[in-house]
Amino acid sequence: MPFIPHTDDDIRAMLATIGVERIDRLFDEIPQALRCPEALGEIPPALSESGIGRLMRERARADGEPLCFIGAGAYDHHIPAAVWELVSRGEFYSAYTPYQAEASQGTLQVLYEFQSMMSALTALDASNASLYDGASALAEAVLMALRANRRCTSQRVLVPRALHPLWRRTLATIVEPQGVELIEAGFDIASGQSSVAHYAEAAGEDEIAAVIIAQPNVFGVLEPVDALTDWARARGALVIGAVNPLALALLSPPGDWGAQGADIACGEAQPFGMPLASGGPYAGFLCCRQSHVRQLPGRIVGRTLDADGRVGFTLTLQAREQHIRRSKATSNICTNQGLMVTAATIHLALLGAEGLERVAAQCHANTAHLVERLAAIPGVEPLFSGAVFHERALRLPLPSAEVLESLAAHELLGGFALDAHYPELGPALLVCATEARTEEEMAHYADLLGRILGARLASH
Amino acid sequence: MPFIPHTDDDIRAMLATIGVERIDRLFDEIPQALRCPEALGEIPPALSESGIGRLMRERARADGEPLCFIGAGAYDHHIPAAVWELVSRGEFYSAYTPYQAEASQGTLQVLYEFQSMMSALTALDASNASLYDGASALAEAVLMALRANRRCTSQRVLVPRALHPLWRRTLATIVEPQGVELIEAGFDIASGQSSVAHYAEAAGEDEIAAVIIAQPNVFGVLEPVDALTDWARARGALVIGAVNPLALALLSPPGDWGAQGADIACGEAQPFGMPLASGGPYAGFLCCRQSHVRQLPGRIVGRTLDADGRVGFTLTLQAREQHIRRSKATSNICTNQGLMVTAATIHLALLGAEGLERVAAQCHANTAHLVERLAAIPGVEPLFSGAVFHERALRLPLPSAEVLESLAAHELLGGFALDAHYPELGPALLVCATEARTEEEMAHYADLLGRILGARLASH
Amino acid sequence: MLIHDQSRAGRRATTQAPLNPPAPEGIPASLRRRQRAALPEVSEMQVVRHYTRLSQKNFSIDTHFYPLGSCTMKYNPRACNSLAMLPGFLARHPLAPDSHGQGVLACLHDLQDILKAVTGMHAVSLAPAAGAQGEFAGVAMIRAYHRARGDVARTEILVPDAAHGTNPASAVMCGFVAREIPTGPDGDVDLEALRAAVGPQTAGIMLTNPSTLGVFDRNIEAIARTVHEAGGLLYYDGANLNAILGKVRPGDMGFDVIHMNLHKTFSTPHGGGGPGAGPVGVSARLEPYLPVPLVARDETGYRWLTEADRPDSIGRLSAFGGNIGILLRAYVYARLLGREGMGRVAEFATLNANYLLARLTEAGFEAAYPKRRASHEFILSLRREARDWGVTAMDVAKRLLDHGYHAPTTYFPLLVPECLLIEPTETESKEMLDGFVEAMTAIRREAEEDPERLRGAPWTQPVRRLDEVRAARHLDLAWSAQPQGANHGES
Amino acid sequence: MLIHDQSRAGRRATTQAPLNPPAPEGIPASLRRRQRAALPEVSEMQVVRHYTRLSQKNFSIDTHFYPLGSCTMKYNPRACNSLAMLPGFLARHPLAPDSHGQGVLACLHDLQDILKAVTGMHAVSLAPAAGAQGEFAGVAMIRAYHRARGDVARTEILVPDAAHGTNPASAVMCGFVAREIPTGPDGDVDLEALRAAVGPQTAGIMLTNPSTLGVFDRNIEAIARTVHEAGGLLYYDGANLNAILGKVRPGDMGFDVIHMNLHKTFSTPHGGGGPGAGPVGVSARLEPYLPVPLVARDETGYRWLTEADRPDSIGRLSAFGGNIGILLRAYVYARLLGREGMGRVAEFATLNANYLLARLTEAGFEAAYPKRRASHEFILSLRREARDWGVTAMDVAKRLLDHGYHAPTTYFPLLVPECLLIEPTETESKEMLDGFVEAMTAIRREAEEDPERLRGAPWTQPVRRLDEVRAARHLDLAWSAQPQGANHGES
Ligand SMILES: Cc1ncc(COP(=O)(O)O)c(C=O)c1O
Ligand SMILES: Cc1ncc(COP(=O)(O)O)c(C=O)c1O
Repeated sequence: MPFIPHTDDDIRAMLATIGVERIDRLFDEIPQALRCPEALGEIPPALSESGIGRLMRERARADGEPLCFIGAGAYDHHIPAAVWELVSRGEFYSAYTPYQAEASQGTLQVLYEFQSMMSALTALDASNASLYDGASALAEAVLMALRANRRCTSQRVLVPRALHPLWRRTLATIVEPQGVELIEAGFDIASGQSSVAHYAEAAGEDEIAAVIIAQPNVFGVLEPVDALTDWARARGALVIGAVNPLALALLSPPGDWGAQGADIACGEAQPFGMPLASGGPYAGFLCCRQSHVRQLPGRIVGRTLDADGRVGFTLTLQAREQHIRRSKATSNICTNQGLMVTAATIHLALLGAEGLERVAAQCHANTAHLVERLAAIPGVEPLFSGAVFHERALRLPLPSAEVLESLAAHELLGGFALDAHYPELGPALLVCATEARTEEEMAHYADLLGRILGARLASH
Repeated sequence: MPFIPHTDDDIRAMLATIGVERIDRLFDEIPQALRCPEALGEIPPALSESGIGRLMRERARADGEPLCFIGAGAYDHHIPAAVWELVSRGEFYSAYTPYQAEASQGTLQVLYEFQSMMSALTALDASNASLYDGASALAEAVLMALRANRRCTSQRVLVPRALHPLWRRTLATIVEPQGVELIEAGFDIASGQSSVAHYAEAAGEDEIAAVIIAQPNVFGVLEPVDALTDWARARGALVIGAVNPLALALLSPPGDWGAQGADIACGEAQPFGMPLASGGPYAGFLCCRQSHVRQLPGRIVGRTLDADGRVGFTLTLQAREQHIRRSKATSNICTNQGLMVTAATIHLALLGAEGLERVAAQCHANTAHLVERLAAIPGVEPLFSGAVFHERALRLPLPSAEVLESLAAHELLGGFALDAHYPELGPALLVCATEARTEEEMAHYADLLGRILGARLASH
Repeated sequence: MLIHDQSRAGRRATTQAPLNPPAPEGIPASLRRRQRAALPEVSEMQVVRHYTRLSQKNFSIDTHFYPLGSCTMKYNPRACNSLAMLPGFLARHPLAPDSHGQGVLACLHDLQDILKAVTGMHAVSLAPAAGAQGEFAGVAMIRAYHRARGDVARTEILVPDAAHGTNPASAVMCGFVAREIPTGPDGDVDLEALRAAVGPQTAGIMLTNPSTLGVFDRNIEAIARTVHEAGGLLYYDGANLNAILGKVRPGDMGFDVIHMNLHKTFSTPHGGGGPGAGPVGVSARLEPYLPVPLVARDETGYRWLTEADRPDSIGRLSAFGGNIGILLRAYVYARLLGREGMGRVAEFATLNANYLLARLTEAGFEAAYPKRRASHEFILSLRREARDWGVTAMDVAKRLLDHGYHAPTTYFPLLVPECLLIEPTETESKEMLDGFVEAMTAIRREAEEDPERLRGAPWTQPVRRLDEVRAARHLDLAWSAQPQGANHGES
Repeated sequence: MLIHDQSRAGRRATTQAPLNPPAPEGIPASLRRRQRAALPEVSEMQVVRHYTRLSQKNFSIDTHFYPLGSCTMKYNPRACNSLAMLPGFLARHPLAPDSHGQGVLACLHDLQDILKAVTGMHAVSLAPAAGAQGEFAGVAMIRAYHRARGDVARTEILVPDAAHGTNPASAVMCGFVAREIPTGPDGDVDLEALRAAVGPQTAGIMLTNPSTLGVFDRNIEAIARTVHEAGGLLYYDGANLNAILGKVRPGDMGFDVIHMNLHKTFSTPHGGGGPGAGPVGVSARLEPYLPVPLVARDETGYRWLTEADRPDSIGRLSAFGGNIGILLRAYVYARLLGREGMGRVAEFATLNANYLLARLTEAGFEAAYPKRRASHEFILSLRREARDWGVTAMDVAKRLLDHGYHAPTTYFPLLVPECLLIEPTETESKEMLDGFVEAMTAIRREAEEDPERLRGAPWTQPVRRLDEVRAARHLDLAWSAQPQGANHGES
């Protein structure tokens, strides 16, 4: 019996103690009519570990090892070997939520360190211990902002159209049932940037509760965060920065935006030690100023003292959470992404601010280099003039889906098809070359794309 | 500076404490004439972890993933996932030899458990904590037997020709400098078995100090261990069993051979949780009766008590070892294969005797099945009539090197070319299908071999 | 000591970043960061040592018995981890085309089928990242269903008072009012109260069965009838599915929607708080509303279905497909158990729970529902010990740590005073349970003879009992570069 | 508790073996095992818990400062482990053709080249599985060289008394007599004694430089000349190569043969005792005798050279190619260090050693060779503490464990009384060294004030001081099914 340690003697002795003859009798409170008629025939019979290993290896191989130039919210960065060797330790991997603080100081201290690191990166006072992913963290940020902006009676939130389309969809799913109104602010088709004018136009005259600023936006373009922040604050709105945390190694952090800084920062921590893994598990982060901390959803760890005056760590402000406050909680979140945050913490400890800077700078340089090479191909050119971090949109002479398919047939993933989400742009491709891409790989991409476009255009 | 934590401030402070101005001054006792003229220019510049990762992944891929039917001393068995997740824990992986017993109870207890398991499997009283590999363990077994057989003045040792040829070479390298005389005993060309007659013929009238019995022998054939043991003991020789430890799940253990049992058992522990890994690291094991324990080379762990009467573990009988006895030690061995033995111990704990039996039985069945399929190909037939464990020799219609090369071109490793080592056998191939081979894989082998031989023979 | 406290200016784990990146000149100075973030500057070995040693300060299922009721701390097979971490799976970009994901999609599709089979539901979406997100999705589907029928007056979700806190919180996140239904004296839902509560405003009920009281609600058919007749739908909180796996199926009990905590029943790791996975299953009438993405199969292979294929979907719950890595672990686990193994989970989880209940009752502890079978878990109330000796459930919990056992869940469900919710799971041996009974017995004796010892517990952990009030009053949520003196961030 | 003590008849980790193997009918009954081996019968979770918790009872470099002289306990980069464990490397059968091993062979060939470069030797074989096997191979080559020249009267190998025990033991394994050479008062080899000892019977000398006394022998050129002039060869025990990496090369010092402990200088893990790797390097005249296999490169790629290619080889030291997995780890480490990093190893190992020596001397400890530079390690003698306060080097060593530091090497080399051989390595930080000095200072104070506390140490480990005499007298080397009572296997 896989994973069940009972011997026949054990079973006999245990049944005798309980006072029943057969295990099946223990289910006698379940109405007979409801009982499963037979074994679950649709489920295949058990495999040995060796058998499932063979199957999984085959399937992992089936996914191939294409060369990846897609970014768009998930990035192929180097992950130090130490990260997952440590994260996989049973004591981290198989521990529960640290409800018994004294027996969970390892996990709790890691979370406190994570909070500290995210606070430092965003230049905000407090961080929670993770949410599901970046997109759902943004939704929680919006709900939080609505609660925190007590002076404001509206439920209107400005969302830049240049925010990742999948994030906008997630946001809508999660916040609209509570009546939140999401208002789209456009972007400049030449620069790819949002501007105060776009935000102002979208806002109109009505009261605005919160404003989202994406830095960088989905086109990789850097937004005028200071101006946007100042404008939003002047309008009485709370400012939510949706940021790539790696970019913060180089870019002004939300806490420093404009004259007073943003109120809330959120984003996807995947660039910090999390493998691409088809999209998850990743981890959403959420940081805020001290004044909003009681509206922060999710678990929070605090430093305190024990009965002997020694420093220790514990979950705190639990009265915000569902297990205490139930229907009045700041969120329904319970299980979060603890293990991924452990990875992020170790990743950040290994790299430090200077290491992150080097990674970010190399990403920036690689993408610039890639774009230069690709733009040398006839018919390919940068779509926007705005400065970027490590992604850039390109105009193509053919629909991007078609181009991507041809590239994929050569085991190269060429980028994210923007035209599917922004038809107004025409054939547009978002490319990304992280620090993990080499000169040869970029040259290979340019070479392949040149040949494919040449052949396609000739045959058109 | 990779792996060096010193800051500039640290360096300054440390040099001041020492009282020198530059680090280089610390090397001033080295004659100037000998100092390296410049940096080691032949060595490539440093890579980042990401850079070396890329290189190693490329190279690992270059080795391919051929389908493996080679055995011949290294076997492709399933390794439970738990084994290396545990073995890789830093506390096992990065610990030193347990010289400070109190701070090494983890390692010491693992070694004691390993000794216990190997004793149980071989049915002998004692085991050491590993030697380098099976072949060198056999050499140590021979040297040990010569020391232990005090009544005997000869240095003559009988070695079956049916013992693995690479083991025989290793044995010769290690024992011949000390004047040991290795005498080859033949085998029956029909059954593939050694017999008392072969041993007796090789021995002649002279005194024999020790006798090696391989179970199974290199042809996979099972030897008449009882008769050989009884004969050797009657001749005053010590009996050394060179055994595949997995086979002992099914086969009579050395301690039970003949009327009195063998004196020493040795072999390769690779089948217990060690990946093929191009040949190492593996682990040699060496077990013996209690009476020979003071001649046993290598580390040995004993159970004892601490100052409070609690049970604990420590290295023992260290007076046998080089760090105490120096030139009079039982061997020069110091560093052994501790981590591999940790893997073996966990592997054995997971499988238990019944699990090993199931693995061994499936290997036996798979090889029988494979041989049946291959022997259905015209020109292919079993070479020997003797019963086998999980390897069998086949006669081929073409030189095996040629056949193997054709198979390898189809990403299939067909077996071990016996004819290279036993020209007397004609074209002969040793095949092995462990429990990890599937029905489809065996069918594929038969199909491929049939096609290759068909084509080759047609063109000859 | 925090990793920050080991920081020294200029120290680096050099090999971890590109060695000589060019300066990022394309980025305007006005957008550049002015001051480096105060992250630790440490060596690689310091990091390895620090987190290795921190890990050793945790209890975990790999080191300790962890009878945490409702949380299902059972053995997490290591194969689930190593096979989900195969390089081919880890390297796949979420936006890679389906052509380059047939392996992972095959696993997810198989998993959808397995979950349908064990729950008796019509269709499954794997998108929710955890139980609570599954609840959100489930209630959102109930909302979408009623809306699609123009039935917009249904503003209430009924929730028994024994329910997990996520249930009412999820209902509220979906824009409903959560209305509490009391529990009867024997642990089943109070049917009369339920009948009185249902009405045209009832959108549905969220039910856990077996409930978090550790009993199977015997009136489940009546409950289902009552709610359905009032036009409401039934939501099954499947956190406790392990109790009934292969024995009875929520679909057969009449539930319209269910979420499953794969990090419980399907033994994926808890990771110190997550990640989990909370797939949702639905009856046929709710299928159009399932959250995307879903995995479909046709002649050409497997593919993701998105909003474009599913116009009525409640939408997307995260940017990509949810916690895929966790789903892969659950899939491996399900295949290792196989058809035969599913039912055994329920059988031995239930055997262990009833055995432990019998022995602890024998040892003098009071069962909250002594006349009931335990499901996979059960509740003790320590109100007598509290009254007679002045020790609390918390004291007993902390003292258990000293005995090398993780504490059961305390003070949940809220309706039983001084309660311990105990779930041994099927993977623990009889010897382990016996050891736990011995520890509980010793602690009970100590409660009488030396209650101070309990009130001061734990004594053997890295820290003594922590001051939670102080933690909340003097918030210290992040290290800061300014030394804060002995009082660590009094605010 | 042993894993055996958790065994219960019939318990299984079922998934780990084939589920339904056919009976092995082809095997004659007479050869079959009659009674199952008494291996433990346990569940998978029991195994995971048992070995996880056992691991926690170890000191290790990942958890503790481990200044074990001559053993070089420095940080083992985790990338070396994960990259050596790539599936393509692990799955390769040792007898697979070279065509299916170009990846691993390329790494090994590169490593041969790197080791040639750092040692200044002419050729390298990676075959030896550890230092001692490298010594065996080296001395066997010396033997083969003399024999090939018909010079068979050379029966002695000279070994300084400070040498590691493996040196004389290896000489004897090769059929030589090991003759000891004394050390002079300043730690260098006694040149007069050496001159007196060499002669026509001298096959060679085995030398460690810097020696295990932690000093670089300043007379190395004279030693080389003396031995060479007598017709002997020079063997370099490269266990301490880290001390001189990139600073001076054994080949340039005149050595004919060298072994290297990759598990020291090249930071492969010690694994609780092994595996290691002990490649040998030789001058041109010894090249023909190198142990096989070796990796060669030609137009068609990389290939293994075996006895067939190398008829004069001393032969094969193990069945296959040695500890390949360890060689791969060393290779990764070497590439991470690169050209620039090699010299830094020696520099910072030496800086740390001299700093620690300076501070400990300041703290009142006696250096064995106070007038010498420390190399990467150094020796303290506690003879004054032993004389004045009756505490031994062993007591200090055990007490250090209580302070959270692994003990230095004790009682080696044998010629310094009550010695501690201390090697901090380059990967430890100044703070860590300062912490160690503090602990040593506290212990020294305690030695004076409360020597009993030292003699009873350790106090905080899983066990108190173990009775080694009892272990040797009442041998208990294996668990046995027969219960042995409280005295555990008195014999
Ligand atoms: C009964 C019950 N329902 C719901 C949940 C919420 O699940 P999750 O923590 O995965 O969000 C839990 C888990 O804690 C639970 O025990
Ligand atoms: C100086 C010296 N020589 C030789 C050896 C032997 O090396 P190994 O343990 O790898 O056999 C050692 C290692 O302990 C050593 O320190």
